[in-house]
Amino acid sequence: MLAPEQIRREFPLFQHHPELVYLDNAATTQKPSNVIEGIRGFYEKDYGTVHRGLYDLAGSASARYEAVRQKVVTYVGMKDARQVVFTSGATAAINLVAHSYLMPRLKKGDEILISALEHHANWIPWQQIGHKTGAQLRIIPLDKAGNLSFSAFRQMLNAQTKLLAITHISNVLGTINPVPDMVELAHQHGVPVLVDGAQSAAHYPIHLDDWGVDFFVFSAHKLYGPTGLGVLCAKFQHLQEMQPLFTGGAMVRAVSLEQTTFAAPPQRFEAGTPPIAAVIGLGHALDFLNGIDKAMALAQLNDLNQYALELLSKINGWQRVGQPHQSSALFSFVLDGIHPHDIATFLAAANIAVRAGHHCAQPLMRELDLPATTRVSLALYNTRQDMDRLAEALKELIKFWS
Amino acid sequence: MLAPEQIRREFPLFQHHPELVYLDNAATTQKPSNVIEGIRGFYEKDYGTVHRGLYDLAGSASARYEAVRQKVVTYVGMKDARQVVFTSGATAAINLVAHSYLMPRLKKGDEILISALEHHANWIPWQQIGHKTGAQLRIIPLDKAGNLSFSAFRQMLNAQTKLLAITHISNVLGTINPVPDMVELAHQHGVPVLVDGAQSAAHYPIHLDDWGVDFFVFSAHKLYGPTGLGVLCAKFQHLQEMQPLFTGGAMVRAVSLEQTTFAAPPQRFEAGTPPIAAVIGLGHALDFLNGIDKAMALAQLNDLNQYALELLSKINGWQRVGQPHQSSALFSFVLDGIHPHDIATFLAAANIAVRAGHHCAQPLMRELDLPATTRVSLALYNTRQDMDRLAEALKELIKFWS
Amino acid sequence: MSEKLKQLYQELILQHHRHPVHFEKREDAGAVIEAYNPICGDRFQLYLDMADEKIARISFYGYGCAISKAATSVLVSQMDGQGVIQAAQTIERFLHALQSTEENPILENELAAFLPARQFPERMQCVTLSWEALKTFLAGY
Amino acid sequence: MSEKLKQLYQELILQHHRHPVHFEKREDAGAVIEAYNPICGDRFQLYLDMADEKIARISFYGYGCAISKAATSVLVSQMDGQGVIQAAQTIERFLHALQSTEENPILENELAAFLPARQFPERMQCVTLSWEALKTFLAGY
Ligand SMILES: Cc1ncc(COP(=O)(O)O)c(C=O)c1O
Ligand SMILES: Cc1ncc(COP(=O)(O)O)c(C=O)c1O
Repeated sequence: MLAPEQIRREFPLFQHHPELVYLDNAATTQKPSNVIEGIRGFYEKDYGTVHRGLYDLAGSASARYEAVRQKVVTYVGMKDARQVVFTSGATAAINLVAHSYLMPRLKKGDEILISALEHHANWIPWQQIGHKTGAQLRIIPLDKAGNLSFSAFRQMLNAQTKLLAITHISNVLGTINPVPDMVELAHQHGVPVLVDGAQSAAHYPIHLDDWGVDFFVFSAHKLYGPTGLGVLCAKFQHLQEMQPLFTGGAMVRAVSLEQTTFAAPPQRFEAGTPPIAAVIGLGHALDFLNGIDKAMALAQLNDLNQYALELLSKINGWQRVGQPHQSSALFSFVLDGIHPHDIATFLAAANIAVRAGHHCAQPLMRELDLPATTRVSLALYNTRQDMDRLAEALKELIKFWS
Repeated sequence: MLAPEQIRREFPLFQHHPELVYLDNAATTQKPSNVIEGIRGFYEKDYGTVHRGLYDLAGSASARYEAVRQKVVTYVGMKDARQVVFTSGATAAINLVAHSYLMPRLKKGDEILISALEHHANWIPWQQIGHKTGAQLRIIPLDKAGNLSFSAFRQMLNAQTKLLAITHISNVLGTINPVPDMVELAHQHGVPVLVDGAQSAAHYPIHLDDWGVDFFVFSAHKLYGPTGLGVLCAKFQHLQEMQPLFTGGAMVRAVSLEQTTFAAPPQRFEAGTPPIAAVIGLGHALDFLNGIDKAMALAQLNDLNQYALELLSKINGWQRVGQPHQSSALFSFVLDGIHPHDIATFLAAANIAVRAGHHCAQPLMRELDLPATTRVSLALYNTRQDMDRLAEALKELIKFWS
Repeated sequence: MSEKLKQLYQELILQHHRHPVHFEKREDAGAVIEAYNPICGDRFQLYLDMADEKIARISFYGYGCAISKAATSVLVSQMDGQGVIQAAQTIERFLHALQSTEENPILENELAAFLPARQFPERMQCVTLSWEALKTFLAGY
Repeated sequence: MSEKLKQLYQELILQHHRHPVHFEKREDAGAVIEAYNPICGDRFQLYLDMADEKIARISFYGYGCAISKAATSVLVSQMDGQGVIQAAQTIERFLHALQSTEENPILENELAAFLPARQFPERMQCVTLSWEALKTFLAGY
């Protein structure tokens, strides 16, 4: 297994910013050079459109594009490449499921079950289709430590529940939800499950077929890949039953004045020219991840997270927000009497990038009764030195502030 | 003004494929090195997320991102950067207008006016919202030569007409529609106008404010820019009246269990992490275009197109499809007794990339009573030599075939 | 003209394209199968009479490129009079050979003529269009 | 700690942050203005009594970072007792100075203390939050 210092060397950004401590990986990760060079090489040597060309560039671009679909299927533990739909982001993928799968199935009195941990992307779309159909959003509550209450979850499942939409990992507290157990219980009640994998897809083992997950979404840019691309993985049967949300070129069988017959999934959901270069880039990001021993990488990340927590908890006035049983390498904290924005600005001046704010999870922040937190989220290129720098900077800040 | 041979040198693809004659520019254009290097440089040196970070990378990424919005506004002849919404493509932009602007305004018996020239992207979305609301799609017919019938257009405008959605330039026949006149007439009837600028944005003067266009869409990848990015330019008032289609992070003011208050346009329509690198790339593509004298470039393109038409019309059995009064540097043709796919395969073997098929315009093909055509579409890097190669290859094909 | 291309458009294929076998519309056919490729617009109708577990009569009509037309013509000429099982086997053998990377899989001459299409992945669907349609029909028969 | 940062968090600002002026909720205020930044969650209420075209009384309450709190505190201390027109002019002058690139635009000391925020574009909205809210209110008054 590579040490973080070696992995860091594969990321050109750190050559240009050698002093940077980048701890906003839950927002977006930096890109390894194989991804950046892969995109460049594609534009320089191989660029063409997909699906519709009889010349070599178009043919080979199509083949590369479809090969990435295959890579994704393997990566998430599914079997059939037709189960993978490329979208413009995790947010778009959730919206697609909300509009095309769930909305036509909803009626007044139905319930959509989500959790108090959800990111706005996995909250607002359900709320909005609820408004349109009269269905109600129900929220699985948290315990003090930031874990979902499994017993509440069990009680909330009922005959009106039409979908469980749950994040795999909280982007604020780091909580890892017990997805396989939740899917099992939901399925016992005949409830399909959407899992928001935005925070898990990069470093956690994903076994969608084994778990029986109905829908899984993630974003390439949080997985060392390019911006502008998300992925929806779904049971094929669901995709077959869904009508497209966006219509246009490349997703039809036949078009007449009155009628359009749509192509089979996944093409049906990829209207227009797709983000071809981003898909190619995602392929390279998966190569990068597949080149790493994931179990060891995860152990390393967890170690580093533990190291940081121990270091920081020694600082007077420092407090972690939540204390989930299972946590990813991501945590929020508060400092007595210092606003997260002031913390972030101080850290930024020390060349340490963290996130301060509500992290697109206003309902959770209200639940925690905090207007904002400061968040630290790790990636494979973070080092112990990064954590030492963070701790030192926080101490200096407290000294200045008091 | 640069000669095409010089412009060609700015496109790395032609260094790797010096013999390639690329004539599928209406599908997608190749990328100049400033775009490719701009994207690479962004990922290597400046990558960060937008809108939500207090550290330098996020701050400067946001500033760059917003600066491109400003560049677009200037490019299309509008004034206010808030009128520019980034989407995942021209197709997505049209769908957004269909769902968020028009659908809530439609009732049974209303009419949506489009033309027989439209690409599926500017056909199916209107048809689909028609199905949902009981509104009817009405089609402005063509004359034999492939021009829209202005008199039919005039007659079809009526009190039921709720939108005119019209392509600026046909991606099959090259027809340039008289957009300013059509907007004027439509507005006299109180009908707002969407213009599909996918084929015009790269090379044609665009003066949206002067023309009074309500909505204008285009794709970055047909404008020497990256894939995965489209633009919607609209009157601000329309945007203000529109509800978002996709919801999620970065587009809200406040979220509670029951309610979400959305941010002002354009943020309201940019849910989730946007295609940041593609937006940066579009900025470079606009720099590339702004570095060229557009009037001269267009004259050169038209010259080259004329040269090709004269050359090809001398070939026995060659026939252009349509003969529009005003035409862009794009044409379709047929060859007696040889199917467009066989033509395209022959040309591909001679390293000439053209498009064969229905060009995502099945209704138009039915109107023309042709199952398919072969299409040639030019860009700034095409040369007279390219046209000579095309003519020679077609002659050779005919010789072989007969 | 490249060798690769000459292989694709070899004489046998051009012959079938110019003079397709059983190229006729039939109003009274027992079954009509549509082979349609929405991506390119090629569209053929296959007209069949089935009798005694056999393809008693088959013809076709429609529009497509030289490759798809020739492939349909060869299909029709091969299938005429064949038993359902035998027909399905021939189709399977052909589709399988097209997917193999073997240089010279054993095939009737008329079928082998399409092997060079393996060098043109974008044209493969032209070759298989009508074959796949008939395969689906026979599987449901 | 960098000079730039020391400029931003200068003593005057930290003082206002720690001991804000007129920091009190008022149930009986003539007008309550909300200054809310959805991006960061900072939220202040400004409580006003208007009389004779004047801001007769003003106080504030709420939650925000040191910069936004200090900026609101300075706003309140500057506005107390001012005429509507004069108040609007002060706000305009302040917002204008924040946008200018002039090194030392003429400003009261308390206002000038925020000029270093120009080096922190992401924090600019913290400075202007309450000022913009009051500006909007006065414009509609
Ligand atoms: C006229 C026209 N409109 C719309 C589109 C759709 O553009 P995109 O596929 O980039 O969304 C195209 C491109 O194929 C086009 O030519
Ligand atoms: C848990 C979670 N879900 C969804 C998203 C949305 O991802 P994107 O902005 O890439 O669409 C994010 C990222 O911010 C996230 O952390």
